[in-house]
Amino acid sequence: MKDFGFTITKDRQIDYDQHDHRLLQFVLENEPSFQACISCGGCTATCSAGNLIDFNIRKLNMLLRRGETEGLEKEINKCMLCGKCMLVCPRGINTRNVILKIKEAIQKFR
Amino acid sequence: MKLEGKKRIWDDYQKEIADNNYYFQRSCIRQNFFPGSEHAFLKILKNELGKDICDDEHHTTCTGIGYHADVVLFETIMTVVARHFALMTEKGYENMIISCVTSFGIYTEILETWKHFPDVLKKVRQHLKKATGREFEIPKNIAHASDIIFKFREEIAARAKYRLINRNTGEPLKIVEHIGCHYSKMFPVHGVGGAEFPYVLQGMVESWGGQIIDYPERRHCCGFGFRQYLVKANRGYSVANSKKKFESMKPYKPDMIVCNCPGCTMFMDKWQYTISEMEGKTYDENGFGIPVLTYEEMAGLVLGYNPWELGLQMHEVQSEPLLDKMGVAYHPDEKYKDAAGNYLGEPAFPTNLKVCV
Amino acid sequence: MTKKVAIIGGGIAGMEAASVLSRMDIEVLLIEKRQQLGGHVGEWDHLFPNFRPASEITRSLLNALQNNNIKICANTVVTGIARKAGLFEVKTNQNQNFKVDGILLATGFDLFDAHKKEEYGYGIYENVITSADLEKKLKGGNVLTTASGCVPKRIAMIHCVGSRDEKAGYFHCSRVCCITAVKQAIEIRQKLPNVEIFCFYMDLRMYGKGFEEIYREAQEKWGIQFVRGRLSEAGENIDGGLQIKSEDTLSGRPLKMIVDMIVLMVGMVPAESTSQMAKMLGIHLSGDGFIAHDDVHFGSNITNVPGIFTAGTITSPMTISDTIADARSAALKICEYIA
Amino acid sequence: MAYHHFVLPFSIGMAALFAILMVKFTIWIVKLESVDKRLIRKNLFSVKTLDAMGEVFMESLLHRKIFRKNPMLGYMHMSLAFGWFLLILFGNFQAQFYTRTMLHPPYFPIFFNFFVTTSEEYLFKASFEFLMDLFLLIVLTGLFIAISKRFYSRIVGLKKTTKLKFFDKLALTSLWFIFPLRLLAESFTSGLYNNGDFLTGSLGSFFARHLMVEKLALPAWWGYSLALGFFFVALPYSRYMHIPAEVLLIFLRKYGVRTRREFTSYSDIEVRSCSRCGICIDACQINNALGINNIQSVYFLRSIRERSVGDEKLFTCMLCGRCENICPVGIQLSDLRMTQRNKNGVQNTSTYDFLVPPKYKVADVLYFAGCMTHLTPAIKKSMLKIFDIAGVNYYFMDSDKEACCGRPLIQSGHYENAAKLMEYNKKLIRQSKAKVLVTSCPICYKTFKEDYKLNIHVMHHTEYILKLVEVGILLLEKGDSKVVYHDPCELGRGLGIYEEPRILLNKVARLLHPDEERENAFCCGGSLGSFNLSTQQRNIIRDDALAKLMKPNPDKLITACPLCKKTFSKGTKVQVLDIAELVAASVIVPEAKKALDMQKHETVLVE
Repeated sequence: MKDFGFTITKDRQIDYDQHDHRLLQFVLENEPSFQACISCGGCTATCSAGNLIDFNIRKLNMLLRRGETEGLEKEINKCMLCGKCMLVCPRGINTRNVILKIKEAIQKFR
Repeated sequence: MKLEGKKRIWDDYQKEIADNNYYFQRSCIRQNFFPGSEHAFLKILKNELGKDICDDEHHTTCTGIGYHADVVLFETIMTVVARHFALMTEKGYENMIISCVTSFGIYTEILETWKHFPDVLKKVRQHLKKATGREFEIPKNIAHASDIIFKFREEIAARAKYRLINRNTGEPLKIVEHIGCHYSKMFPVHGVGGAEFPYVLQGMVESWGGQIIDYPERRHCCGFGFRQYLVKANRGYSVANSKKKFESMKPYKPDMIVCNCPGCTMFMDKWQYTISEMEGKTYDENGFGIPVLTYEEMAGLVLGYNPWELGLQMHEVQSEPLLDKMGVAYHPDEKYKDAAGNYLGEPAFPTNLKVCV
Repeated sequence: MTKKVAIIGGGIAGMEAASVLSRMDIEVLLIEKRQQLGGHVGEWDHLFPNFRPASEITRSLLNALQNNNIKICANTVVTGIARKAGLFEVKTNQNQNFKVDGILLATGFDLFDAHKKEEYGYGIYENVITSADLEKKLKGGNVLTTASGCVPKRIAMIHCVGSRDEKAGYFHCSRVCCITAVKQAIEIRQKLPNVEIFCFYMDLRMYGKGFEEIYREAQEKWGIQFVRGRLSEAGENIDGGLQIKSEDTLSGRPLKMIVDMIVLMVGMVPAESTSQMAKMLGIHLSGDGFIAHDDVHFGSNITNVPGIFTAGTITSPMTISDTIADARSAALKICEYIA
Repeated sequence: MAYHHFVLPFSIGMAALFAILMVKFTIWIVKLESVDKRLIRKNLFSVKTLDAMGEVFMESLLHRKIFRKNPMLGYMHMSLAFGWFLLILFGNFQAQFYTRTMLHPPYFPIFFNFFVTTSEEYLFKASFEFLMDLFLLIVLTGLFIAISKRFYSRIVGLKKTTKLKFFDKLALTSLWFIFPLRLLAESFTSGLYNNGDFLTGSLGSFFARHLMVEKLALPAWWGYSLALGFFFVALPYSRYMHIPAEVLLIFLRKYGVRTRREFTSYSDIEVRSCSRCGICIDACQINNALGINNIQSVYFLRSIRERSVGDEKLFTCMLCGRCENICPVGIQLSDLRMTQRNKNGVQNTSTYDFLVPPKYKVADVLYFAGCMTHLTPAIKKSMLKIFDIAGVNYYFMDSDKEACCGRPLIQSGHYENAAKLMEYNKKLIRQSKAKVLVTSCPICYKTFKEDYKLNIHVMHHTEYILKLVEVGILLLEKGDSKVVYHDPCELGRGLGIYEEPRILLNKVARLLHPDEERENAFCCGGSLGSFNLSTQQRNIIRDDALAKLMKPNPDKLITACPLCKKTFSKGTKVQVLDIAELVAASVIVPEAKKALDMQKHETVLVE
């Protein structure tokens, strides 16, 4: 293939129809409270890991909802499971179980 | 898709287009990359329609590329445009035809600015006077060259030698139209049919027997974007936009793409080559790519002009499959000859995109 | 002598005000341009937040109008109002001429014309409908299908169509569309349990009693997904599906998806008649095109012209509960005036 | 020699039982971890064996623990176990006295009354006859309660009884028949030969008057033998296997064997030792407050046996330890649950590279607030105030860069991931050269104490503050507010810290006592141990616990855990404070404090 000195830029667009939604289905089935997320970001704000690095649990959950699971594993592994997010969630989402289920789903659908 | 719905919108976006006596403003990209196009346009207006049109050798670029690449100031470009108005005024014309969509966008933007800020207009008059000693009148009517072809589409249809119909099947050719962002996205009222469902190219295609394809990414930019193309590091972004369009139109199996804007024609055409070289991908069934024509070239084909005189061999995607579908007569051995019949030699051929030799 | 009031507009505001005034022994002329009373509510199927049939509202309002003090003039349009000797003379297209002590304007709102958002393709793409169209379909009781007769698998509900949109010419929030979207989404899910529903919103304004609760129910029980982002454009696919684009602002990424149907949540805009009426009577309009009140806190129901009052959505978008309350307070104000 | 064909079912059953038990015990012991085997070898010939025998007697026969919890239930178990034991023991004595030899077939004492029908005298004949009837009566009363419990469990004060499987049903039915059939068989025979004591004798003469006892006696003996035979064969495959398993468990426990992180042979013995008494169900707040009654330890252990442990049983549990505290068999229920949560090797994928230790910092005392304490800043502030007043040279190790202690990960089964966090914290602790680590969070406290293997003194702030008060560094003023103290699970049942907070509270307030405290304290419902409970469910548990805690009508509710504080404060209008807050508000700052010598500090540091 010819080298033009540039490559075709990868789309930043979330192409909802091209994604694998099995992970999301698995998490929702096993922790239905995740449905109620309103993306307020309280979890991220209190997150022990998030205060040290660019670890955004709200955004990760959001991307999971959109089927954007690439890179999810690397990110979710930064969670220390301390549970602060669960204590601040205004919608009473069982955030720790959401994370455990994401981890489980990653193993399952690898 | 409901046609009545579109008609309703087209009714809302009727545009006044002058009948005759035009001052012609050429396009940098069009005359350089598709030189047969403007030639054909003048020929159609003068010979077929008998119009008075002034092709003035004194006008320059509008500097739109520089302007959109942030190297030419708005004040500068306004003065350059003012000079063109002055040339038109001096030649005694009041109706301007602009060949380039970028220029068209700039002209409309400038005229709109002057309407809202008369002080700016005053200043521009001073600048022009100071710089060149010229004075100008604001044109009575401004049209894009495609608006003129659109206006006289039925006259052209009456003189047509070929129609946009597949000779083998009798079906209308499936045509993708692309009007170019600056034609009407900034000022929908200045475009025939507005910005969302523009009618300018669709009207021509319908009158000449073809069928327009409305695909999901129709409104998407071709990817030129000035800065995006001009800076090499950004070209990947430019090509990605064209690719998005090709992917979206592919399922419709279009026979050709017709473009309004010279920049779009160039990129829709040349990026097909680039993508084929980079990824081995082509967007038609047989590996030739989808021919990309300017509306003048399309009109020229319909009127039976020699495809090589129209400059179709200058395109990256070769048009023989399209010519065959339309039944256009052409001489393959004249493809690489100049007007005097001298053989110019073959260009280098692409690796993946098929070419009729 | 019995006092007389003309109520222009026979929607729920006019009806409620009429029944309240009639019970206070005031003669009421209820003028409605259409054959039927009930206005927009009469065309609605079920209501938020409790999914009550809309017909219950109109029926109970109609029952309250069975009263000797009320005269209903259907198919009647007011053509002129003049002030004569402390009274108003109301002329209609039926060549009637009424003398009344006070006038209550209750001509309501118009639904935003979704054609104006050209990029959404309403009237062009087969499967783009408005919330009002959906309500008609629901009212008809038929199974919701796409134009080609298939059961939709994915539906997008687009909030704020014609509201909070400078490009559409309206800055105001229509207040009821968010909750209507939630209500309609739940109704669709109840009828089509396998359909996926995405609500594209700019802000969710669940301000009323019970609104937040059904929003939550929509998420938890019905699995309706909410995407914060405004639809930029829709395009039709080769198979009649609709490709929609928006930004998923909470992921900070553009989003594209194919849906089978789009429901545009059209907002409430000032009725065409409002500006004509205002001009005829010299009543002030506020910047949003609705009728203005001089005092934002104490001025409800009162216009700058003594004797002319307002009720309901002629002054701003309102829910049914707010409209009923507004109509009752209008009746009180008008009573004070003519007493 | 006395023999009749009807003894066959009993004899075969008994032989089968012994054979199966031998095999099972051998497998268990062979499969034990080598460390555990070493413990057995070390302690086998020590006083621990005698100790174990004593416990077997107290627990397996007398059921002391059940007695304590519920006398009715205790009597039921004791009458069946100990009554039967006495029947066997005295039956053998009787046989020996009769035959005057140690050698008689094993069935002979069991069916003594069938074989010995003559009025032939032997030593203590009358006493034996009386005792045997008495023991039978005792057993029968126990059996009566057991049968009633099966049909109406509230008789013994249990809200819920356990559900049964096939072999359980077989064994249970056989068991129910054994003693009534024995009673019938002996009574018929007595009626026939006109002997027997107060029970069998009088019943026998009654039967003889009304029934054809000569035709009924033999079938009854057959029935008795069959019931025994069935019971013995079914036993190893039924819940009654817990009887022999518990005996083994008691010995192993006395030798020092414990549940480990992985499921070992010892865990299997524990699982089999469960008597399905169901006491754990009654202790469980998830049952009492939420009415969820399929996840409690008894069912959880069953799911292990049946290899059907699901997420619900595994992760709903709050690990509060109430069931473990009350389990009559003494099974390490929380640790057993953890063996099943263990995800090591599967999801050992976390990376905490982003944790970079801050600059080298030396101090005498390390303060680790813990993640939850950061959500209850008043506790933090109070602790810092106490440190300052006490003039302690401390380093607040998680003041801005909070690394979790790792316990939540451990509780989720990710021990290897937790170890990564522990490594980071250990590094901080080591480099500080501190002698004491004080933490405000009992969750952290437990893991620092048990999992970190630190060579410095780890204290919960309750203990530390008390120490400061005892050596006179902190002077407290007694207030007149009435307070109730809530024992956090991890601090109380977890680590046995019951006295320190109470001593402290008595110094600053009037301590009132709720009905359930110390070992019996409730969980607040906020537990990190549960992963499945919804907020609503947690709120119900909280409100239930609060209602009981608030009975003495206190002005303040005091606890010693940030999570308990946060959970409770959302459920009551009464002020909820951490003990540190109350102490910090009651500290007197006398001029004399400055004169205190460093020696006092040293005392604290060294201890």
